[in-house]
Amino acid sequence: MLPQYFTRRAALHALVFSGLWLLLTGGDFGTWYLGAVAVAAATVVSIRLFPEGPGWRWTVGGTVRFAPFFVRQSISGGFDVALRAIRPSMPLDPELVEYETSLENPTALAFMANVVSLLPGTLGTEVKGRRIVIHSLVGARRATDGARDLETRVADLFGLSREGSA
Amino acid sequence: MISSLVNIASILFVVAGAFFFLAGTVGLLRFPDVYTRLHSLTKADNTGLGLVVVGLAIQSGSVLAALKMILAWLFVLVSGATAAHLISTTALKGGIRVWRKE
Amino acid sequence: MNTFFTIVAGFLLVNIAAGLVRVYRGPSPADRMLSAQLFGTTGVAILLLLSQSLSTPALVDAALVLGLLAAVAVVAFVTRIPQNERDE
Amino acid sequence: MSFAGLALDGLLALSLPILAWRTLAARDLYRAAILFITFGVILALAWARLGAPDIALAEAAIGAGITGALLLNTVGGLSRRNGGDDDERPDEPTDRVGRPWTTRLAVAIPVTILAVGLGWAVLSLPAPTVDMPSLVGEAIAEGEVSHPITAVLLDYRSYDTFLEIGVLLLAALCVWSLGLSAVRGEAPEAVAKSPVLAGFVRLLAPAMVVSGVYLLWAGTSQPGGAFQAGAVLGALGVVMVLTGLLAPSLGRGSIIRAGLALGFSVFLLVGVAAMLATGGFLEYPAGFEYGLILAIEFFLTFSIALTLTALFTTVPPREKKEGA
Repeated sequence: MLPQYFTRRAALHALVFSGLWLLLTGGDFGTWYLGAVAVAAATVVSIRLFPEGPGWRWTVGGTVRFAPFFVRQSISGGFDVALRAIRPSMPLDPELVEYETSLENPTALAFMANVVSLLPGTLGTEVKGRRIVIHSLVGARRATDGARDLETRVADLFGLSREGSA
Repeated sequence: MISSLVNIASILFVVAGAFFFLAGTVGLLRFPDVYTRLHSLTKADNTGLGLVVVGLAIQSGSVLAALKMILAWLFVLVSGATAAHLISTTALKGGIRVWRKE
Repeated sequence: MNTFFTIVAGFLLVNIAAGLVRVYRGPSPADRMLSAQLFGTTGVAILLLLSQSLSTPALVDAALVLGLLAAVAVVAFVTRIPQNERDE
Repeated sequence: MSFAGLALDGLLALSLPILAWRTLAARDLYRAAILFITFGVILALAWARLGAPDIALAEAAIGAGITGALLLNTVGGLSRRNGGDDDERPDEPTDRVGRPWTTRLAVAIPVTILAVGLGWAVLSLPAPTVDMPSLVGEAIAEGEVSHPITAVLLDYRSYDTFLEIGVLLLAALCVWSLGLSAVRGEAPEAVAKSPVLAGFVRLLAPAMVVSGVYLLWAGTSQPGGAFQAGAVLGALGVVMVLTGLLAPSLGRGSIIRAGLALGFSVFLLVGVAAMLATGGFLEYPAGFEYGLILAIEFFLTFSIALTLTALFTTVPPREKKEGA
């Protein structure tokens, strides 16, 4: 079972890296001989560095649902911090909030910690186990609510069922 | 007609992007501690770069060239968020206190 | 149009110059590191603008490389520069 | 040239010497390293404005990326050696640099002579006696590749890259001979164990590999080439050493040594073989130029990346695999 899974994963990675190669070369198919070397090397590197299975699937539906949310939130995040910087009163009332996620997968956790930094008013700092320390400019309540919302969407994106997501 | 419309849209996007860069710099200079400054690093500048990329992408006239610029933005997005996380974790461990309102 | 892109590139360069005040003032090493990271992001934007205004597509590659390597210095910073453990 | 362009160039021309001066005069080495990274970014912009995108590309990869990591690494190593006493630790992570006037003078005299010499050279630049464009035209007619940049780069760049890889190799040998201790990442546990750092490397590593090979290919028809590609892949090696994914000794000693010498050796062998065939060093037989040069650049990229990583870790590889 395992070898089959391994090759499927490798094939998937190779497909993504081939896309990257074509994008970089401007869609030049005449470069296949070097492209093959690049894709093979990148696939070996990505599988060798992290031999353990991912434990998640990238879901198409989740991506379609996540992308508009991400764009909307990062623009409003930019606006929020820009206004805080430019307004003469400079409204800042920072506090540190610890948020415990139910995401166990390290990739999903890392993704979430990074995206938290792009949401309005929150910055993902230390990750302790499954707890993310959030530096919040919008108070503890809104930071926690935002993180909970994001957590659901990340679980959806990675095809994970959250344990105890009641 | 269409090209001048594209030009106007392009100018609007790039100017909006430049505004976010300005706000990011103002935040870098005005904000009171390293954590608040990281907020302006991750959000204002990435939004700014995204808008500049959109403004240039609609000018480029080639889908692949536009995608390549979006790829550059994605690289910056990932490295910016990662850098903010790493720097703030190190700062916390190094004992830099969080600034609070008096 | 190209003049407009050049003007914006110049404006972003002024932003970098102003940000240097933060490098000068600090106060912590982390402040200086994050300023350098910010200049990298701004540099990517300027290179993209210049690639359009000078019609040099290869500068997009330069922007790509700058974005790709921007965090390498940060990784070196967090793993190699000892942080002072201050008393709480 | 438009007024906006002139203003931008003026700003660049103004900020570069000021930044260079502040970098040299910085109060401590850490600040100097940060200013140097900024200097690299601005220098890349200046090359872009001067119409030299290939140098802008190299500067983005080397100046802002890998040299910054190299300098921060050195600063970290120095402050570890000096700041052993916890009470004596300064507020900044690095030692202050004392600069006695003798040192200043010893640096100032040759620098002034160099500056005057360069200024004189620029002012007394004669009209070009070698007609470069027609030479290039001839080379294109002779060579297989038609694009002018391709022809120039591939035919004339060979010597340049040949010397560069030689210099890098020598630098690595010099660093090894200093007997420094091995560089490894010493991040606080919260950083080293962070899933964000691991996820970043997971995402970054394959992207760097593909981009590196892309730059190598790009070098055949547009800015790019072995050196830029090697710098990107070398940066990947540096990140992997710092995050503990790669041991500082890099692997089995004999294999690493062979890998370091590979680029130089292949270059030399092909050059000599070409000399036997055509009578001139690095004069490739007609019809084989593109393939031969691409093959050479491929091995050069590998060796440059490996040499940069080896320079960074500072220890010679051991004969036996570490921990085996």
